[in-house]
Amino acid sequence: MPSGYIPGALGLALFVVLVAAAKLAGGKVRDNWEHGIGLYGLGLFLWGQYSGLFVAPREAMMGDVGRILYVHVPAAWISMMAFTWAFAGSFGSLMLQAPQQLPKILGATGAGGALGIAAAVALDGTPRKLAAFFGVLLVLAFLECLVLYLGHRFFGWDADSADHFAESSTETGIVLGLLLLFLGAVFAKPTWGTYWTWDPRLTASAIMVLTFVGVSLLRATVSDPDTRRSWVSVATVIAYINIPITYMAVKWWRTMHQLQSTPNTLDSDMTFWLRVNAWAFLFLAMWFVARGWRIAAARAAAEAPPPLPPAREVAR
Amino acid sequence: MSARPGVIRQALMVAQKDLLIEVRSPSRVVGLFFFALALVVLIAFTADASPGVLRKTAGGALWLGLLLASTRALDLSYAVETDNDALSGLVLWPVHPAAVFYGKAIANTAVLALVGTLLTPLVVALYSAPIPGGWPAWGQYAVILGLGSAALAAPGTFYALLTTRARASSVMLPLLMFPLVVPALLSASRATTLLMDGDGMGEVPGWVSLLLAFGLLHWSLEGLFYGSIVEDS
Amino acid sequence: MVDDLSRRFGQRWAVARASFSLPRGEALMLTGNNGSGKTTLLRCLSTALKPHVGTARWGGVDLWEQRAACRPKVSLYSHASALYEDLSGPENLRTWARLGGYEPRVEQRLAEVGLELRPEPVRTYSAGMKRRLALARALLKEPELLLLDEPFAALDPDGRTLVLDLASRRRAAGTTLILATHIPEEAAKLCDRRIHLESGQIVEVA
Amino acid sequence: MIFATGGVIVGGWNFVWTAYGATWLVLAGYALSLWWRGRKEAR
Repeated sequence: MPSGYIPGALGLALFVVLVAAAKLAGGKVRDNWEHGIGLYGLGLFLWGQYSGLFVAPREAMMGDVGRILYVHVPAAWISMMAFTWAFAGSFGSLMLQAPQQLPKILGATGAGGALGIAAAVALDGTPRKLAAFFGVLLVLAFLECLVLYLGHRFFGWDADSADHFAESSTETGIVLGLLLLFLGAVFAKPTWGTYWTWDPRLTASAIMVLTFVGVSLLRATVSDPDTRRSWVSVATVIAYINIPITYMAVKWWRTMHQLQSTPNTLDSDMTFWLRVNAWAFLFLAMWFVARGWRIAAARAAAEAPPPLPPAREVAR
Repeated sequence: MSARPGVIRQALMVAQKDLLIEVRSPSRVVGLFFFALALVVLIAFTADASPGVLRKTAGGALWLGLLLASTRALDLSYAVETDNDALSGLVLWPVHPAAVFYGKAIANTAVLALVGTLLTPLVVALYSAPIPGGWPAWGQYAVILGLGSAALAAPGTFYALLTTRARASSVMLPLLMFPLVVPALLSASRATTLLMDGDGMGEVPGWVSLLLAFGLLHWSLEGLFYGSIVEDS
Repeated sequence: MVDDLSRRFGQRWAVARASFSLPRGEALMLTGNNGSGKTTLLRCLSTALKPHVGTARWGGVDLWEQRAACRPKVSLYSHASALYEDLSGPENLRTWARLGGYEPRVEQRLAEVGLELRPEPVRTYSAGMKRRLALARALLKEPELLLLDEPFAALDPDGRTLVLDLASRRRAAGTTLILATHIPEEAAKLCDRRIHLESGQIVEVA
Repeated sequence: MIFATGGVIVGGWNFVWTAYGATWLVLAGYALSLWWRGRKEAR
């Protein structure tokens, strides 16, 4: 079996080419480039689904039921990925409220991240873990700010467009998340004999989806666009940061009740088909998010404020 | 003219003001207490009435009652501010937004802890769930009660402002807040149940530290973001 | 001082292209019908609202951008009294004074607006008494810029004289006043200039 | 249609088809909804 990363690498290369083409060519290409990545994702999806059903080997313990993994696991990964995008968009929206600050923040996070990583290399024990944790966090913040800065410079991103990205990502995450919960139930019935297992991952996912449903309802409630943007950004950031602690709590709660967990010993063929399907979900999700982004932007343009009325003669 | 007080002193003053209001209209805390009590009693009806099972549900019932009572408490805490738009008055005075947040969160913590304290003997009696282990166990219980109230109060104070400002229906607050406070609810109720039902494996400290981590995360995050919600944008 | 200031609510520009300047220590009267933008303009000046276009400056600094520094210098007295209904009048004043770091001097301040030291909660006060108490609260601040939004509403003739009296005393002490009202006759004695607003725009400066 | 023999699950294709069918339905439905909303906004 070839490496499961090849279809992904090809797709990501295609993505870069398409974005560059959209930037350079403009016009029709600029407004429709994402269909390329969507079609590639659809191709991978057809291939991966057919293979998952008929080509991939039977799982050792679960038999054919194990084939559900090829839709269940990608749905889990990519819904999580979509919520990560939502977080990145909302964080970006908060950052882009003052884009002139970005170079300064880039310097600070870059230097801090480098310092943290250096400290992690030099130190030992708990200090090393702490330094590594904060170092990686700062490096991630640096990368995010770099992307924001480039997007702001070359693609005209602002707080609003970042928020539109967060909006469509949240929506995609919720759709995939709800699918994931349904698939979890379908998977649980034959393997564990019940439709719902309080498996930590499944439980945490359910809570995560609920949290983001709340956030998107908040978006629907607030009518003023500026207020909506800043509130939803903040709510998304909080919802996302809360995920790890929810997962920890649920996991802890469950391990005390001893429950079987998902088998993770897959042979290499299965890993390959799992990856193909995961890439397919990823590229399809990219198409969803890109389309949703355009729709949100178009709607925002429609509700844009009217121009200022002309100045009036002032009597003195 | 004396100097303008700093953020911490302003926060304490806001908390003091909120608590003074609670003292002036005690019917509100009493109402909250009976609301929570009704829930605790109703949960007992829906659970299996055998003492062993009841004891295992006691912690969950207590914290569920407190969580639901907290939504009422939070609505009331902002009703006071919105009656005459005192909240804008605070921001323009100017009281630092973080001071408004921490002040109100402290006051809400105190109200929840008080309701929890009043509820405790009744839960112990109704669920036949005494806390064995003497004073050390009661000390742990007090810590759990305090930390749990604080863990509910911070996201509550934050999201109640959102829903008040959005003039959203009262359904919005639970929708936003409940999924978020799952870790706090889980750890507080597990720790309480373990205290009542016996902690063979010594798990209580673990749950308490999780509660503490949750509290720290939310008290810092939401204090940071409160300004961007309370100010016009 | 105010340059091209505009603020919208939803799809409507509540204030559009408002520009004027006011020397320190002078008093300005805003007139106009309901919905002409007086309140919005005052709320922008009080830094409660962020202008969507244009700027308002006070003493050379942008009011919104430097709002933390400007807020102690600006006070807004409006129908939103910012009083806590469950607390008594003295308790309200004491709370607000402490929060701002001002001398409470509660008895004196209450006397200034014609109220007595009473222990009842504010919710038992009449509308006029609440207005008087709110005025006492707004004056706690000793601001450089005092914004009065409909200061005569719900007040008896005595109360109106009181407002005028207090305002003119402030003015004599160097405070700049901006006053929005439907009753220009009352305020005319106090004000040097008048700006008339019509559907959010300044149409007359006198 | 599930037989567990020696801990190994045999059969269960109905669950597999349910899972795959649900996935296709949801993804296709969401794609359609995006396409539809996109057209509505374009107008």
